[in-house]
Amino acid sequence: MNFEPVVLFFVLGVVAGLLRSDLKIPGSIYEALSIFILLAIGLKGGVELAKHPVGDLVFDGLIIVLVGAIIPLVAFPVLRFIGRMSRADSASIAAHYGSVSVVTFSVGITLLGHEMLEFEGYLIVFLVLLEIPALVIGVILARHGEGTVRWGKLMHEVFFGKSIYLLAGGLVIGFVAGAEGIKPLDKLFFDLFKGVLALFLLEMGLVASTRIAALREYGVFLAGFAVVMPMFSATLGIVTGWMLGFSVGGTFLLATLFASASYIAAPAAMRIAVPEANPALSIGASLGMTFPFNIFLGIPIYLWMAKTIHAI
Amino acid sequence: MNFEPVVLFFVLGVVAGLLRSDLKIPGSIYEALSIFILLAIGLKGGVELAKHPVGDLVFDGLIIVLVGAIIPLVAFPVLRFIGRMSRADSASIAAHYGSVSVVTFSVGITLLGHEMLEFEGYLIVFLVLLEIPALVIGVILARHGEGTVRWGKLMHEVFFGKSIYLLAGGLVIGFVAGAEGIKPLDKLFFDLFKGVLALFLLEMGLVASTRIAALREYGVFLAGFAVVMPMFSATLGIVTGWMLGFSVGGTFLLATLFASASYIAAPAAMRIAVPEANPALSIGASLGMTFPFNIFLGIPIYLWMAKTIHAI
Amino acid sequence: MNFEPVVLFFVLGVVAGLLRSDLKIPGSIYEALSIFILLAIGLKGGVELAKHPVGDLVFDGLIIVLVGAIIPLVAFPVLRFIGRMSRADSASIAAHYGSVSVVTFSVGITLLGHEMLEFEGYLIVFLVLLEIPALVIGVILARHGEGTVRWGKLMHEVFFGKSIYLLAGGLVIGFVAGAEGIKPLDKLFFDLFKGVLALFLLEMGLVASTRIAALREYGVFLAGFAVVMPMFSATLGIVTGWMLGFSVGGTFLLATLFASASYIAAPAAMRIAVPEANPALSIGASLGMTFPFNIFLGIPIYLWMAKTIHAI
Amino acid sequence: MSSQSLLLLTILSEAVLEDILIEEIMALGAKGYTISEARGRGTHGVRTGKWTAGGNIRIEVIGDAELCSSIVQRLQAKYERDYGLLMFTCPVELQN
Amino acid sequence: MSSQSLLLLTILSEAVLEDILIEEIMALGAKGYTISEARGRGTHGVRTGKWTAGGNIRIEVIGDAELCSSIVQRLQAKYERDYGLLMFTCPVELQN
Amino acid sequence: MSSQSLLLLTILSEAVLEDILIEEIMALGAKGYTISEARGRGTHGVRTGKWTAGGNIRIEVIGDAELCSSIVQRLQAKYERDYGLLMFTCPVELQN
Ligand SMILES: Nc1ncnc2c1ncn2[C@@H]1O[C@H](COP(=O)(O)O)[C@@H](O)[C@H]1O
Ligand SMILES: Nc1ncnc2c1ncn2[C@@H]1O[C@H](COP(=O)(O)O)[C@@H](O)[C@H]1O
Ligand SMILES: Nc1ncnc2c1ncn2[C@@H]1O[C@H](COP(=O)(O)O)[C@@H](O)[C@H]1O
Ligand code: NA
Ligand code: NA
Ligand code: NA
Repeated sequence: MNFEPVVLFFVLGVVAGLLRSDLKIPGSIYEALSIFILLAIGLKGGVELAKHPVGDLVFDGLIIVLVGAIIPLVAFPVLRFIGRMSRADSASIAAHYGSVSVVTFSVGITLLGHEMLEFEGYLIVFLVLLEIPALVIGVILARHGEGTVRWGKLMHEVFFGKSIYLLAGGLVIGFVAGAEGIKPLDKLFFDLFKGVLALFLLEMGLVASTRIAALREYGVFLAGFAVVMPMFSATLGIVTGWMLGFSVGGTFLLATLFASASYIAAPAAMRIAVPEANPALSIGASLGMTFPFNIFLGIPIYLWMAKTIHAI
Repeated sequence: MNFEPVVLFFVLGVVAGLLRSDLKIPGSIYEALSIFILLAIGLKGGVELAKHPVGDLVFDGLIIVLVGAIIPLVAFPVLRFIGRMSRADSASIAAHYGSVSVVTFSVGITLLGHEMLEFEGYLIVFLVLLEIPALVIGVILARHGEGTVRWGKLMHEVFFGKSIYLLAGGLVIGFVAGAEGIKPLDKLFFDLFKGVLALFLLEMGLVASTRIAALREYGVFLAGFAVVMPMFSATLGIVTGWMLGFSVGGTFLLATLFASASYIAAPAAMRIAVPEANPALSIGASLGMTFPFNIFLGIPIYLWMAKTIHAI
Repeated sequence: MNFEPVVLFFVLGVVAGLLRSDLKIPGSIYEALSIFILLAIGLKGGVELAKHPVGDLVFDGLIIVLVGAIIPLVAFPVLRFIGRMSRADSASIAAHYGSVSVVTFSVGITLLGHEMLEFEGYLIVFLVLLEIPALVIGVILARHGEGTVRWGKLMHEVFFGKSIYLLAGGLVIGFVAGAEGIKPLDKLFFDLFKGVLALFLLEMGLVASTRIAALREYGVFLAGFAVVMPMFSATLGIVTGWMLGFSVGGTFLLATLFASASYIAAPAAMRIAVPEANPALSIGASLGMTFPFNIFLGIPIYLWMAKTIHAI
Repeated sequence: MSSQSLLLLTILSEAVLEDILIEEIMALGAKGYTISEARGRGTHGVRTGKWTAGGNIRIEVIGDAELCSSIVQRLQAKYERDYGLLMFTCPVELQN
Repeated sequence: MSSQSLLLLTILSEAVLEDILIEEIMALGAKGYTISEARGRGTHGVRTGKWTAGGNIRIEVIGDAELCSSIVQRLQAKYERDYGLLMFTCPVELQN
Repeated sequence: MSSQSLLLLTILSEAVLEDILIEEIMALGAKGYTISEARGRGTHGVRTGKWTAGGNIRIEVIGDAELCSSIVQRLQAKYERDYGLLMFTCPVELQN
């Protein structure tokens, strides 16, 4: 159990939701918190990126994106044939699990802070890079030839959807400005990060509480999937990170990245590209089940895995 | 006169309202500011609480809650028989004065900061504990047998209404995480507290300016009550704190707590539980009169009282 | 080219707008950011003001306001007779260029921070003082005898419009409380200033991107005016500041102040006072053209001018 | 386009009543509802929405005359005396 | 349920006019009004509400035909030329 | 006051569709539209607007019967199956 205090705010939100408290985070505040988190993470990544010769990352990047692409390709048949779910739903859920969660990732970074562990900062870049193949594969699986895909609209949704755009934008600004240039912004974007993350988790809890119910309707299979899938993805990440010679922290973060499921970028993109998929299923699984699993149990487990494999 | 700069923001708001400036704090921002203040105060209290063996507080707590319950029981007959107000209005106003104001309390804490005075941090717990008897007594006085009370709805409103819920939630998180665990959140919740309080007071001023007028309609009696009542309650607090052997700061804060009148939790709860009461009266008195009185004159007076009694 | 990182956020916003990203800053957040910036700047100015015997400033102030009044008086005939624009549009645009932009000014201050240059802090007072003559002259030019001016409404709009009111209010509070009294608020209003400015510039970019198009319709004249006018005004500022014996920083800031064009106070006031003027023209020029010109090219040029004249 | 004649019942009331009114409306058999924020002025004075519980909400329900009138009667009986409340109906053609 | 036939006058205009229009409407004898935020597009172009004074407001007034037409005439005369303004009426049954 | 009889078409749908629906509506020849935020419940369940893409929008278009019915048909055909969508019309008198 991870006693990182920020996750207690998630509990606070869930409880408020379940007890039908009138607590609400206004929509515009939620928007502002996500803009803040996305920009802050992006800036952080950009600053880190500026420290490395980008060339060196191309190879690692390619490997990570290719391995990441395995996730939706494994998830789809499981959902379709074992779970007996519709093609559209299977594809949409696969896309959610192929892409990543900025907040889960942030909780992971927070834990590393506590553990005083270093990590390869440029890993943040994969918050952006892993979205694209996941969503594209998801759509292809859903369409599978038949039906027309509005690729233009989809690609626009993916690249210029606010979450990816802000992450990428932050990366570029952080990269161009560098640690020195960003310093005047540290007090807002870095010093306040954990506090804002706590508030965001409070809102996530409020929303998750409404999703857990939705999930219940869809039985144990999906619930099981929402726990087993991240464990599988995390293992992929552990092995990949270890083979690429990442530090313990980096290996752990890559696992967390793979294990996390999207509930911001993917839902919006899938709602447009695969409208016949039921969003309650994908969001219910990723937000109602996988997200809490990851921040409470998954993350400590992944850290243990990373430490163990490096102890070999 | 208390030249604590934060209160100048209240003045700024009142003046803007009276001069009909188009200055507005958007509703969602107001919500966000209150969420912040409630959580921050709660966290602070929880951290303090963690430092004491809770057992020791039970006795003090009982006394304080019992004495606190005197306030609405005194206020009601005064309003009903001297003020000749309707049973419902008397009861509702009594409940407002029995419960407490987080912002008034915060201004008190800010002043102690200036004066370099310590205080028993766990007093923050009473921000939560004092609400309950006050509101319950208010409803009983209003109903007095006749009429049905939706106790379930009321209790839910009291305990899971956002203000109490966030205070209590903050308390628990602060208690569980402890000073160390909360440290990463300090930069948001504690360092920015006074600044956020200033912005909140600006909004309070804007709202108060619209309430002062409302109050005027209801003549001098209510205005007088809104000044005399807090003085009486404060005296209760001074004596209680002194007898319980609190520090000067603690005695002062208890007085401030008793003297403050609610304008967030109580109005919402009373609107549901005692709908026939006119909210313009209770909010007009507590926000339009008592709140400014407390932050400008009351608080310095209460501090003087606390110092004097301890000088005996 | 000014590589002050905050301006990169403006670019991020413009690009998002042009690429039709779904990135939006909620209206209430925009409001909150402007309230923050206006109050922070006002407080800063007030604190500075408190350091000087106000008497000394009266003469400088008079000169600066008089010279500042030249700007709209020059802009009007240029727009009316060279640009062949309607009397109303010419007057409204003249008023926009006569008054000032808090954000442009803030970017200027940020640059001085980088360059480790001091400046006469009380210059912030002119953010308030320069608005009034500009707007009044604008209305007189528009009406020119004929037509009735709702002076009352206009003056109210000018003095109690939120931007001026918050600036002035911040000035007074900062002045009354002084550096010491404001210290508890520093962590919010001063430490976070640059970060908030960055977020504000992001929003400005989003808005500007929609204005650039609007501007295009009105041909090269207005675009040219929007670049030449600030250069002219800046020169006025450089000379004035130099003659008044300001420091390099102060001279630069006065030039920036003169060169900047309003897009918050003036648009609102003109929409009421000169409704027949097309707001797309004035906002298109000031926000779509002059603002980006100033923060990217203007400000570095004005700094160079200030350094040069002081090198004489 | 096969359209169906129904009534649109618009309810303007205090934000604090939101949950309670929704409960009543669904209990009376409405198939759905739409809520949006509002502010305004009426016999109960200005409701600027500035104050937490000080704003209004607009609840809209589309249904047949019977449903609407049962809602109107229920709300009138239970809330009109003590709360700001305004209700009006207007005939609409449901298009889907 | 005793209902009363009236008109619902909906006014869509620029947010910057809010106070001024409210003044006019109350001066013409309206018993109340409801305001909500809106954005949109019309002959005066897109009004995204992104810009401070760039949004629209929807003002709704329930009253008799006479009141509505006097409001319409006043606003048309004074504001139609220079401001984004759209007004339409629809018959409603006031239910309380 | 010269008023003109038209239809007010109200469309309630998912916020995520905003840009797409606006495109369709303008393409079908609408002169303008008004958008406001909403939340609610219907056959697709509760839409609290809590979640980013989880809110509703209300799109209102004033136009003649022909325009409205063409919009209704287009949206029904393309979006009714997969998205929360409710459309209804009501006769209004355009006042300016
Ligand atoms: N004549 C009216 N026209 C439009 N809206 C009204 C009118 N009267 C009242 N309202 C709305 O209904 C709410 C409650 O009305 P009341 O109960 O009269 O205070 C007000 O806050 C307004 O939003
Ligand atoms: N045909 C229409 N349907 C719905 N709303 C409209 C229509 N035309 C204009 N509007 C609204 O009225 C506002 C002002 O219209 P206009 O004066 O034509 O710019 C616009 O911003 C829209 O919100
Ligand atoms: N009977 C109704 N009355 C009012 N609004 C409704 C009704 N049914 C549905 N809605 C609105 O239309 C949206 C979509 O409806 P649906 O497609 O049935 O989920 C809902 O979220 C509500 O905002
Ligand atoms: Na993943
Ligand atoms: Na009290
Ligand atoms: Na200027």
